[in-house]
Amino acid sequence: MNFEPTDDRRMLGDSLNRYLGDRWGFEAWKRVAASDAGHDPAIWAGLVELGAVGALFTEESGGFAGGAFDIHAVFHALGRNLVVEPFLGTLLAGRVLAAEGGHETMLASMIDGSEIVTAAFYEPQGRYDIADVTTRAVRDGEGWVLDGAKSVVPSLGLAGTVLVSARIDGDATATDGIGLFLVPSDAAGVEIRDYGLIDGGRGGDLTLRGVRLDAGSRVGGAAHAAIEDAVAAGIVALAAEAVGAMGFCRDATLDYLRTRVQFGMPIGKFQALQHRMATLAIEIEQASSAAINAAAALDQPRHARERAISAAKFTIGRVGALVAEESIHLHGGIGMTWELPLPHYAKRLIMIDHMLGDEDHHLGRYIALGAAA
Amino acid sequence: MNFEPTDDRRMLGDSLNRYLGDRWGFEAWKRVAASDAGHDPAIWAGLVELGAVGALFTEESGGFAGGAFDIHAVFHALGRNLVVEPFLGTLLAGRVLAAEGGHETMLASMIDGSEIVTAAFYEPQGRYDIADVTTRAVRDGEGWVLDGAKSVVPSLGLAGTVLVSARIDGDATATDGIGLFLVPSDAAGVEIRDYGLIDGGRGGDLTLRGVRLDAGSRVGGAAHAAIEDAVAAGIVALAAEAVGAMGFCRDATLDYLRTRVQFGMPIGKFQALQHRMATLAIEIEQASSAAINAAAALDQPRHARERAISAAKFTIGRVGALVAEESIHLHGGIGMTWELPLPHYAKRLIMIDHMLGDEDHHLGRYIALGAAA
Amino acid sequence: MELNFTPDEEAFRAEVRTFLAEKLPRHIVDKVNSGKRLTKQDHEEFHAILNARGWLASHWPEQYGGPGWSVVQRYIFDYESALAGAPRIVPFGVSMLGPVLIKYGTEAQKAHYLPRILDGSDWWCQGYSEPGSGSDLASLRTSAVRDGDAYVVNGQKTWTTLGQHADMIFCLVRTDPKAKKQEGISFLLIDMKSPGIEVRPIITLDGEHEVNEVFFTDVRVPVANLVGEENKGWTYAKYLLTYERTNIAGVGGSIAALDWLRQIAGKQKKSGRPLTEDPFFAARLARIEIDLDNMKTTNLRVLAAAAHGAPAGPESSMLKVRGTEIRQEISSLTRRALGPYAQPFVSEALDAEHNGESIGPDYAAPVAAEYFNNRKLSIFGGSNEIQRTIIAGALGL
Amino acid sequence: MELNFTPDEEAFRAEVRTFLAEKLPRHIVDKVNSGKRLTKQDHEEFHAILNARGWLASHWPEQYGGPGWSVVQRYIFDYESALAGAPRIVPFGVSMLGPVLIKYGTEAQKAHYLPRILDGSDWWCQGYSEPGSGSDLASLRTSAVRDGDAYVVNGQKTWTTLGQHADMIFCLVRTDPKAKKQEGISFLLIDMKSPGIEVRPIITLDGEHEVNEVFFTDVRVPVANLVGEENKGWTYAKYLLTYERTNIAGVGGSIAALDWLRQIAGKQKKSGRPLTEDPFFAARLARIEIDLDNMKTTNLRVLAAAAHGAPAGPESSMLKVRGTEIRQEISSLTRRALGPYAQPFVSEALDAEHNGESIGPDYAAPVAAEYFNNRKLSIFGGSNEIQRTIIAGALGL
Repeated sequence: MNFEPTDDRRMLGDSLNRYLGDRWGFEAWKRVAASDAGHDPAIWAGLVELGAVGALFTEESGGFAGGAFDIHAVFHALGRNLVVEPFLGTLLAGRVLAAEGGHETMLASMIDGSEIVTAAFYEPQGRYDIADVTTRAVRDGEGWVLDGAKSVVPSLGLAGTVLVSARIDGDATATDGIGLFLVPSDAAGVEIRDYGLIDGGRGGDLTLRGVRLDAGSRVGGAAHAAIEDAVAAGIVALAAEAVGAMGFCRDATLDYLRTRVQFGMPIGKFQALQHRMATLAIEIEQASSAAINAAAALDQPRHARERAISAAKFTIGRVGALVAEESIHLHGGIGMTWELPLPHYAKRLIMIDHMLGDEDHHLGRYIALGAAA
Repeated sequence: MNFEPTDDRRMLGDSLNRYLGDRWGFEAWKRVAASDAGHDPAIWAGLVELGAVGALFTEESGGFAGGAFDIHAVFHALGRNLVVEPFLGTLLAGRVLAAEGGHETMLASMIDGSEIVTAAFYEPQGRYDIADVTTRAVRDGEGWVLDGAKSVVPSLGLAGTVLVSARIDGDATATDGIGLFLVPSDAAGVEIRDYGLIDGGRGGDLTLRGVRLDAGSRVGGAAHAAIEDAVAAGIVALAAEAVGAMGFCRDATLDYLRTRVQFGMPIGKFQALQHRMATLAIEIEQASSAAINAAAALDQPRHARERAISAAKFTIGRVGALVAEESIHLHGGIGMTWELPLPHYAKRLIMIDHMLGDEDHHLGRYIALGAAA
Repeated sequence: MELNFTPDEEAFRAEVRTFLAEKLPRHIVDKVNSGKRLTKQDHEEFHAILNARGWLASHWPEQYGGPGWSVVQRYIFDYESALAGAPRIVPFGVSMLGPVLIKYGTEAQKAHYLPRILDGSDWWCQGYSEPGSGSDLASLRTSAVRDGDAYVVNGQKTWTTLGQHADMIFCLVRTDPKAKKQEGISFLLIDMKSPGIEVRPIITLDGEHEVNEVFFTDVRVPVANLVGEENKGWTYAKYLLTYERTNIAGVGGSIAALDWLRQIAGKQKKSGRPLTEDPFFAARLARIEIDLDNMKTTNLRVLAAAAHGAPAGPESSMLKVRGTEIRQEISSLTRRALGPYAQPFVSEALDAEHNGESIGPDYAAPVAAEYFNNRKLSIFGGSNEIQRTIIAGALGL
Repeated sequence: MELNFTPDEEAFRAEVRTFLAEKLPRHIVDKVNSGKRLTKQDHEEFHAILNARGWLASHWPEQYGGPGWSVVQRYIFDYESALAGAPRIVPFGVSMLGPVLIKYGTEAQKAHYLPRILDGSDWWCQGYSEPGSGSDLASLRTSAVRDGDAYVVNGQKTWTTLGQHADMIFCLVRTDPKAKKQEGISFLLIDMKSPGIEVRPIITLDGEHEVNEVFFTDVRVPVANLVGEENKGWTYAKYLLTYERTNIAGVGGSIAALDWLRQIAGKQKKSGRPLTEDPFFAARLARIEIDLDNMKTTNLRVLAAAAHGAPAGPESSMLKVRGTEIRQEISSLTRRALGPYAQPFVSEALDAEHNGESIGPDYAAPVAAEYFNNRKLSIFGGSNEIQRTIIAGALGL
């Protein structure tokens, strides 16, 4: 039993944190968050150079690590530093491509940073359900024609290619009958609506109208399991990112409590605030454990994996909201201002709950998985 | 708009509180709670004398008040003074008898205290569902034969007669097909298992094996609505009782916080405890409002009434647990001891949640009623 | 016990409803109900409509232009206004300064300022908080030094809500730096056009400009603009903070917000069914609905006691704490209800003139921003910790 | 990162399981698993079994009879014992006094008392708390005055758990009434059969007799029974309170309690279906199960850091707070699960010899009483407020 990261992972995390500490920061965040691209090519290139993308994938897929705790290490650093680059979409799409095989060229371009690929698994009517797919893929000779809409796709505007789930067969919410397709963002019939997100990142809505794809665009076969696996990895990532952000919020709030003076003493001397802060610290440790449990379960058989994944996302959602709300509140008015990094971390924590299934979604899923055991 | 009780109700409440202050108290509670009867005939007689039973019923039923806020006033005093006498069963049974009419003699005996009647609406498999009735009533010439079991009937051992719900027709959980019957506790085939309750009161399990009743034993016709109405009145009563008990817990805890010295000052000067106590005070006001809302709704049409009733019982359950747990905790070790009244009030508050439907039961019911609106 | 309003009160309620239905401009209601930004003109238009009816200053004595309402009538008016989608009345002149001037102002101050509050000539803002004095208001440091017939003011105020629109600011300033902290404070009325005043926007976490910093550099303020006595300003400040709390629980606003939430949750789908049918979401919704119903009665109980002359206790603090908690929870559930579509944020979409197609459902645009903005509710107006301390004090702790 | 135990640790776990399966008496397991009362003999029997195997004093150095286990092995042993339905080892001699004597006792004290703890000759109890000193332990007032070769002790101790069975008590007493409050305290070992000692039961809210008051009237205690130096007792007391915290979170016990809850909830019916299928109850159960799973990992992280030599931080306070909260919540859910049958209470039904038919389901009898009894968890052992203050201190507040 050893909860210390391996030397490789520690070095990776350290180098990312050092690089981001030097080249990224709150001023950069404000600049990038306000920009139309919502992305800083130089930072992206720098992180790619340091292996932040390569670490997400195994050697046989063209990366150099790819374990759950590698993903954890990368996203923890991203969370701690409030990075808004297109890592999540890269992980979701790349994970599927790596698992299905045969996409070495695209993966290599993703890992060397020259190509951005994202994943569109969710639809407007489907909320957080990956099986609720009404986008249709219909055979067209050797190829396919896709029609439908995908909602809030991460980093959509940056992506040259989008991995899209579409229904080939079956009822609207059946787990069977879903296929995955690589859709070039400049294909005829593809409409991309790119927009800013309230946490400073970018997302987009994707509309597909009679988009013709060749036979090679289909990735793998029955896709539900592959999507579920990618989402599991995505949740390992978001959980680690959230824990990184929570650590920032805790430290920033402690700093404020130690230095802000009211009624003649630092407000951190007031017992009511001390006890709330103690509760927050306990909850953050619990969230950290949940993120570790999820990472440890990623290579387990499906049932154990998905239980731990849903438990972690539920925990991150619950604790994330608490940390966000308490850190703002304990800062008082200053915690409400754009000029402080803290509230932007808080927004990110809240928005992580709106990605890949929220607290209630995963609590229900955890229960359903338990009943099915 | 006027939240002051009427003069009559204030006088009733005052006289009950004064009487109980003089003749009842913690030493009496300990004596009665430890006794096999779980009942003090002298106190019961005294309360009857003061009109505590008569106030629960209208003049036409032989009482002198009978409004929801009369029930509220009586039970608030009972709660404040931790009275364990057979009021709830009396209210539940008497309310049905009064509504159905034709039971003036029995009601008169109940109101003058000479006869104790209780109500058996719940069954072991049925949890808190009044429609889950598997006790059978089968026609036998002009009369009936009853077979079945009833769970945790309040004050069963004291009652000469029990108002029992039994299924005449329909599926096990249908609202239709339920009848009500007056069962003498000494009838052949009636088995009564009388036991103490953890809060100091008494209850019992009732088993009916081929109990033959004459035609006159049936009360009214289709019984579900009558039972629901009686339970609604019972919840108005329990909510008021709970608010009375909460008031005691608040005052006792405040006294303790003001006088217990640790680290050189009264522990009520510690801000963390101050803020928890403030939260408790707010919640008690909310619970008090919920109890008032329930009373105000008792004469409303069914849908509005039942929504307010379930909202109140949910609130009382939620706040009751908080008040019980926090008052014990804020007292520290001494709050765990038999020799202090406080923990017995706390036990009563918790047990009120186990009567006539708990927090979850009523939250679900409130939602279902909303959806049906 | 009588929970219903009297026939007279019901008649009044009907009158208010009719008035709102007839006079409240549709374009303002639409903005309020869809979470769009209100302009200065919107506020001024609404104030003028109320003033024309004599209903703007609902708690002023009749001799100064108040309508002579009871606390219950004031509650009914606030409640019905919120339900009808009226904006909240900008409180600084009408609700805050007005009562202070009426009680402590000179005849000249009353004669000059009160009519100008009513007719909108002066938009007032509040100069209480400073960067170093939040919850500990009395530690303020902005100084006013007497120089002939003027005070010379130097210092900085912050969290000045809508100060960017203001003509006048009422300020707490330190006139005696040697006195104990509550005792050297005075209450000054300052023209925002005075030389030496600079207003700088504070952008909040949602990107909005609602609050400001106000800097004072050698600002000369006529001595005639002192309210009451020099060094007694703390008394007036406390009076202001506790005077008008009829609507502190914001029940009407929360009911309107809950209605909106219920509509949204009814339209959102989970597994093909309305989100309101999901047991977890339904439970969240029911819990807050029940808590709000309880608070509505708690609020009425406090009002009824006040109407019967009961002395003020810690009740307004209780209503403030629970009222803001409820409102924050409603905001939080509205955000949750949106699912993935809580993420997109296009600031321009909050302008009424914006014609762009909505991203996701048409009700989505303001929801997340409003959730974040409402985090202020537990901080401002006396933080909920300050309120809990007040409650504990009233409980004898 | 390696969350699994090493092969050696897994082998050890198997050894513990085999031992428990073979040696833990069925009649004791049945009592533990059904919430029945344990007698003094039950405790003594279990201690003797552990001692025979050399596993009783799991954290003592080998030279004094400890097994030489790592912190991880100790955790595994505690965890597996709880899952197997073993009683908790009565901690006063083995876990509390033992380490103090080993570190601070004289050779004579060690030679005399340590073997007697192991073989059960002495049942120890703890004399720390007094009626006036709960969380503020150092304010204790029981006095010990030197008189020749003895101390004369006068005063009162309280919350003395299982003191009714005890042969010996270790006490904190005040030997220098003039010193600052932590500085005049000494640590004495007192024979419970000494003249002048009176033990009075304290009955708890559930009607149980588990704790006691102990009165001292001119009790003569040989000077040889002083541990360490006079007036240095606070140092030893603190050592005792922080020494053995491997199992402070009680993960194994909570897992066993949760299993029991899950079984009960699976048997209870709501609308004809198992209660586990009710969405609200299922949500309560899932929330606590997830929180416990998280805490299990938090606990292991703390242990792993300790095993790697990390200095002790506020972690044991965190584990105490959350561990007791979780255990209390499990008790609360078990009570809720019973529905109406949480109400009946027949004290005799908790005796193993009781032959009466159960009231309601056969698992119902101890549930509500245990829920109420477990309210103590957040009070005793350093209240959760004391722990939060410690955590805040460690966070630099």
